[in-house]
Amino acid sequence: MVTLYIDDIQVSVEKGSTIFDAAQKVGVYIPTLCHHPELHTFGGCRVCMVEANGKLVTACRAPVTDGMVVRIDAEGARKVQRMVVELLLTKHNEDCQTCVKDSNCKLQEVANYVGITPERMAMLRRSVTEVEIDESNPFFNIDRTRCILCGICIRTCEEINGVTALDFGFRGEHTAVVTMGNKKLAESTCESCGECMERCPTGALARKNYERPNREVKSVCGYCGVGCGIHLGVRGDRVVSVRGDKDNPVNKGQLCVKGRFGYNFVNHPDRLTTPLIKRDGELVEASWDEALDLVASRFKEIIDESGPNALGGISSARCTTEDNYVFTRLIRSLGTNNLDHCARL
Amino acid sequence: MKKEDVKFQEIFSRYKGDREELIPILQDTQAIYGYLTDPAMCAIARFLRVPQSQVYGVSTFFAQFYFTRRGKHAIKVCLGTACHVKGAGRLMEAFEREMGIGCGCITDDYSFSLERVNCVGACAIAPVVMVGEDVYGHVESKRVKEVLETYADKT
Amino acid sequence: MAGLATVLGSGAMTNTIGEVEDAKAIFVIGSNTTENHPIIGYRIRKAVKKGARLIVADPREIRLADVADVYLPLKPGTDVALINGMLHVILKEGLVDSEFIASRTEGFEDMKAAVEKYTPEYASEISGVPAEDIVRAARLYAGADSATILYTMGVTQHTSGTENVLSLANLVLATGNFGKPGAGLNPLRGQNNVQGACDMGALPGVYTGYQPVADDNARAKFEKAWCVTLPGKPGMTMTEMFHAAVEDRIRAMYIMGENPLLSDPDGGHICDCLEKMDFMVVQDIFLTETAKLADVVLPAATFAEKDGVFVNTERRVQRVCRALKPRGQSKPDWEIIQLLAQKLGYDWNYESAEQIFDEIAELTPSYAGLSYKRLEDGGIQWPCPNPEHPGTPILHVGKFSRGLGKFSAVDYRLSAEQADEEFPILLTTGRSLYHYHTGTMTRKTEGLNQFHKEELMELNPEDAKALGIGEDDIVTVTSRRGTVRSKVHVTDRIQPGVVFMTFHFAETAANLLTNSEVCHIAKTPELKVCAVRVEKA
Amino acid sequence: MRIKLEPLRQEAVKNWQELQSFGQPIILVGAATCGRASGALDVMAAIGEKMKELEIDAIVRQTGCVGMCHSEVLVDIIKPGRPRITYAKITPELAKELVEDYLVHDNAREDLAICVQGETPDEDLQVRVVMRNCGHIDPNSITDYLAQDGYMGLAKALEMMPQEIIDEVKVSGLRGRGGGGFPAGRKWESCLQVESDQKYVICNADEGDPGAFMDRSVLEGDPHSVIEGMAIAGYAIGASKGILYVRAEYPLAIRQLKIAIEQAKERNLLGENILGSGFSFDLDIFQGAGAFVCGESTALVLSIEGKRGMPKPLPRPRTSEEGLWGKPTLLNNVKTFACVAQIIHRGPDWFKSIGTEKCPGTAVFALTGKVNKCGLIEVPMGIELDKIINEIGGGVAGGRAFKAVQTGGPSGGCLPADMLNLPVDIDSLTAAGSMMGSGGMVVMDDSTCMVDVARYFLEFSLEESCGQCAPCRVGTEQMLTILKDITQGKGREGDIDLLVEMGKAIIDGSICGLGQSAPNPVLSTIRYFRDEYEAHIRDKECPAKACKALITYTIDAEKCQACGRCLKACPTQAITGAKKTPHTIDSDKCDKCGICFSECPDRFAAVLITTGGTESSN
Repeated sequence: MVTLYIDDIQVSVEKGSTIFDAAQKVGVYIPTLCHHPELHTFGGCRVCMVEANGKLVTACRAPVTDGMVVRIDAEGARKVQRMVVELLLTKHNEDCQTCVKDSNCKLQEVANYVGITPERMAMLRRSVTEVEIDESNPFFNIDRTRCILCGICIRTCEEINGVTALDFGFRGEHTAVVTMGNKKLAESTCESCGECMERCPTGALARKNYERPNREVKSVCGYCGVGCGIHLGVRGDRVVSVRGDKDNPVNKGQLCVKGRFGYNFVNHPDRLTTPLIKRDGELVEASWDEALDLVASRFKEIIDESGPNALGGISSARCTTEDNYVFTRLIRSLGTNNLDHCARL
Repeated sequence: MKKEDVKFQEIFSRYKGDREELIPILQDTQAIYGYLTDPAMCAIARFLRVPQSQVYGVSTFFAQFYFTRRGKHAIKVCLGTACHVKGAGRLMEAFEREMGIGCGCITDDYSFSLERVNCVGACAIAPVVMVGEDVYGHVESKRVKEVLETYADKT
Repeated sequence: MAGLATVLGSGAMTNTIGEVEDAKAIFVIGSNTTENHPIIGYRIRKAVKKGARLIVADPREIRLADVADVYLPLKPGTDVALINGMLHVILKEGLVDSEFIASRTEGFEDMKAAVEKYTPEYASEISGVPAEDIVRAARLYAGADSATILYTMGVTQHTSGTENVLSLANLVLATGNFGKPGAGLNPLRGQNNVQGACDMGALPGVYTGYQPVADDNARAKFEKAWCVTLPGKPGMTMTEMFHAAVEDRIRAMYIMGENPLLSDPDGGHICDCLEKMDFMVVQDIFLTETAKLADVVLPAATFAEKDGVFVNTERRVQRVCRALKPRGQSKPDWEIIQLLAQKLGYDWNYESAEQIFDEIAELTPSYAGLSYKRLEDGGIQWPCPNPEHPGTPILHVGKFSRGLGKFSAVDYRLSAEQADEEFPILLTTGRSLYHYHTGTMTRKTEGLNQFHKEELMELNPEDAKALGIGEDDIVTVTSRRGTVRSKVHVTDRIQPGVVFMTFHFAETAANLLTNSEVCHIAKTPELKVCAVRVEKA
Repeated sequence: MRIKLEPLRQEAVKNWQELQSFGQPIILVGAATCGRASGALDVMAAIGEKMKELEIDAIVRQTGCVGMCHSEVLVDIIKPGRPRITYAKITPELAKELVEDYLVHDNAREDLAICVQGETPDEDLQVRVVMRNCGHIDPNSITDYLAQDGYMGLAKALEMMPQEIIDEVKVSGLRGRGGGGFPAGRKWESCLQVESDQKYVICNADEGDPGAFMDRSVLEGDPHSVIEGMAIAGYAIGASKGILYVRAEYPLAIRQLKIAIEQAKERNLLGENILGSGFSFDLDIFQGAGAFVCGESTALVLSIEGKRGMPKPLPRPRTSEEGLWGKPTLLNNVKTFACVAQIIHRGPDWFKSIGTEKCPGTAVFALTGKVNKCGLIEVPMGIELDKIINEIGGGVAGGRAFKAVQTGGPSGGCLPADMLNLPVDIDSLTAAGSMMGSGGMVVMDDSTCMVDVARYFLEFSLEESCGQCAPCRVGTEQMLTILKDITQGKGREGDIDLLVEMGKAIIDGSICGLGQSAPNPVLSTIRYFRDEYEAHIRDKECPAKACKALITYTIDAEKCQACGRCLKACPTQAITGAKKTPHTIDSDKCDKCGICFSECPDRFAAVLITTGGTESSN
């Protein structure tokens, strides 16, 4: 263990921890834009600058040493912090109202912390580069006028998924988050899992047609056999979002494109909402009683005529375990073991 | 397959397929095509088992690589410090005016491209202009036309 | 699953998904993991980043091959030859775990004799994989401290499916890769609750927890619990039922949440069967292609509208929670079944899914320790025999379910259909990242359709050239069983002589072409190999 | 090992002496890039042609750059029994004359000669360590190099213990010549101390400073000196592999190096078991693909590994501890390695005798800009700026007034006239707000606008910024925008203070040396030429009359002789006039290209440039 002092608060942390880790431990806020606990540290935003033993360091990278004296609000650090945030704002889209991340944006948070004044901003030259919003992906957009080049999306795509559809491209003022050939996202190797969007600190990667859910329900994804833990976001009588469950041991918060975005079938107008009975070759609406009476009577007739083995039941790998259990109970109770599902498909 | 494509495929036979060979392979590729095409970069990514995005990230980082077809004659105006203090900026403007294109662009007929370079190491004869391998020293704005005409016939 | 049960005593993933990340070597065969199990695919890539060696065997150069140390482009249906070739190398180079073989297995000599003739050259001749790559793959796999095998339908959907699994098991047994972290033999189950459906005995021959219907004690237990008399003779599999329908032996069917018209082989034949049926009930959330043929259609609730559990591919029992009330008059499946049971005169009174689950736990030893309360945080992996038991992440630690692990002498044999003059190309099928199975759910999300809106049959440039076919051309694909039209994607990611199609699209129903020949043991149909002819439309 | 080298050396010396005393004349043509740019190859061809025509026998050889770029093409002729004569500014025509006159008619053509005996004209001021062989030997001939005691340092080193070598380097006081000035011996020592199965020696020849070409000249003129230095370093730290990281824009240097490496291998001076010592050392060339930031060690290493050259932020291990592939890596500049062989061969005391106490040895500068004699110079550390500019460089060109000298390229700064007495070394330049850097030295006269110079360097830094850290990427862009505003007359009160504040924050906040020094050109020009900034902002005036937006071109009707030259030359047809009618410039059409100004004959000087209220003519 290493003991250090952060703004006179004594804190002991494990060797190899960073100043940022130590500050978090004692609940001391250090502003940052490019740091993400699940990803390798980058150190590019320079906003977490603090003074450690009289020298300016980035808290996210600097390892703690015994007896280290850290001053978060040292003047030198503050000057860099403020300048960086001001500079980033000169290149950032000013229209926050239409931004999905408004009031949930790290850049706003940090700007608020360092204290941005209109007088200062007026001295600086604004230069938002006109870049077309990449709307090619059906689920989320890339708006590079809101990108602060923190690289979180790039690291997410490489470290979390290994898809690595994104990288920094070009250099200097032209530096940008790019795909191969600077193509639109939908034409790249991106697998649309949306992990980058989940982690983007600003509105640069933002969900399309976002609707904030009223409540969330913990459940399990209904697609493949991996069984990812999810939070279903509900608004009224619709599912409007799916979020990975970070505490689930299977997916640890991760989701794929189907899991995260493929929920629309639940709300779809083509859903079957009443029983249907075939009359004169046409399926027509019927009441539950009509339908079930018909099924029961036809089953009975056929069993009576041809024995229970003239009946077969196909259960479903898509339904719950309980549904399957009840289904097998019914079919077997009717006297047949002609029972299967699509395990082999 | 086109002759260039055959040559391009041959490049791989000279390498093992390790990441550190990326920049040399990109250089060899550009030597064949004159610039880096998307399919070529994708093929390189697959050969080296490097993500495509990173091949592009690396390529765009270095000034040596181009991503569009170049002009037959590349006019390179040196904007090194020595050339700058000797008026290379105005020289560049003169080329832009004369050629009707901006720096970094290519004429419609692909006969010329206009680029800037940071020092060709001939500071003593600044300002310097290179056309292909040929070096022109002490170039004044009024000589721009003459330089261009020298090559116009060769296209 | 039958194969695994033979060798080990139970058929399921032996290890957990989480361990994949820490495996030292990963052998992916017959699994396009990044598209079909994306989260596991991401884990594999992560493992590779951490230094794991990756071997990928697949007729298609799938995305995972991009990061693989060795990619083995085997010809469809030649898995046994390839795996035996690897085993041959492992035995010859002494890369086996002798202690493990001696203490925990039987039948080693038989297996050894069987693989003797599979020199890398011979294996290469059959599988089309270069001999030196077979050697490299064998060394990488056997050389790692812990090596895991991940496979899916690419291995099992063959007439030799069981043999394929057995030969993989040989590989694992020979290298002692059972019963430890980051190792094992892991079938990745395709559907959200295929494990749960199997566990519940939605199969012709077993009750819950794989208790055989033929076993008198088991049957007596269920007769008592259900207050009925039960038949003791195993029933028909799905494929057999369809065949029987033609002969009128099956006259009525109750199909819940399945769309066999698109998902099952030889779709034309299935259609005939279903149409011939006297009475068919389909219970689903949408009016599927199959439902359209039904006499009665019952509207079910989606997973978001009901309570219950799903069991994932690593045997983890997890809670599904109701977030919405069912649409319109639709109901959770169990409620519909109960209503029908009551109409049929049974006295059923389940009030909740939880009550059903408790009954399952009572009747199923491997579920005995589970309850909704215990499943609240992240689920539990069965077997879980009592309420104190923490669950079982890794199977076969120290001892196999059947005692000793059994080596099998497995020989390569030809797939049911071979390419010939009339049908010179082999068709193999699978799924894409953006769709799921027959597309019933995914095709309702516009964004997913944007990525993949119609079938794009993969065709090698060599074949394309020979057939005079270009990108986006429309072709007809014909097998002995049917013809479909498809758009073409020309790519060298598929090997010459092979084409690939998904079965997501009713308009281009690949399963009209596929062969319903099944593996004689597991009864899995040979969806991965059938001979076709491709012509420009 | 020296014994093993001896036969090679003796043979080489014999060859060299034979060459010098052979009955034939020797003609040397300076054919490095600068020479070639001035037509060296044409000159060689002309010489050959003429010799054939006259049926003369002579040995014609290429050599590297002696440094007198202002006088290219340089041709040296050594007639048997005569001193070596260096001829300047030789064209193919002059070369033909020279061959005939001197070799046939024995007319030494002193009118064309620049000096005798092959040394530079300022022998008293210049000391040749790094460039001792440049322009003197044929770079393609290893025997030439061997004859100049080449590889003696390596042979001696191989008889020493690694620590002994490092001690000698430490004693010599050699400091890195790439810009940082870190003591070389200490760097070597830290490499030696890290245990590792593999270590690397990398020579940074990715010269990116726009206005510096010393490294290229050394590689082109004396490649073996660098190879030898690297091999010594390899032995000293225990590395068996070296990489020469050379700019791809230096094709000639790469060609010469490849030849030199092959030659050294053939003679067992590279490769397996060098000179029977048991030490093996291999050398590869990596072609840098054009990124100034790759001068930074971690960025350079990343680019060799096939990645973007984005420097790793501190804190991180030193490259000497964890460099290429995570192995200890010694990274030094071309000139540093070139010094090493001689330090070992001639002893550290010899090296210490040159230069100053804290900065022993020489400094190599590319002296360019508005100076009469542009070229490469090598001077002892501690020499005054004044001597370099006014004596070696021959003073400001065109008789104009000296204004500033810029050193250190984009990382450096501009020093004004009152600092001309500054003794030049690594530390003094830094203290003055500039930098030695890799060795660019650009002289500026009163027609150079200092705001524009700052803008120029900042533009360069921004373009070369790797883009990863916000202060460098956005900060330099913001400063550049402000500077552009100022040069365009759109500067605001307070901009200067803002520039200073921002510059300091960028220095404090940036990840690597590029960002940490990018504001230097701005800060140093503000420090020494603040009034020029103020003139731009307050008076909308560019005192140097260089900023286009702040100047207007007019024609003095009284002086104009209506010769029509400007009218013909004007590319925008902004000038009107007729015979005997003084011309006028339509300021709306005028593009301010300055062609009229240079076209107007000096004897008329009718074109005037006005800025603010003042005006001047040529």
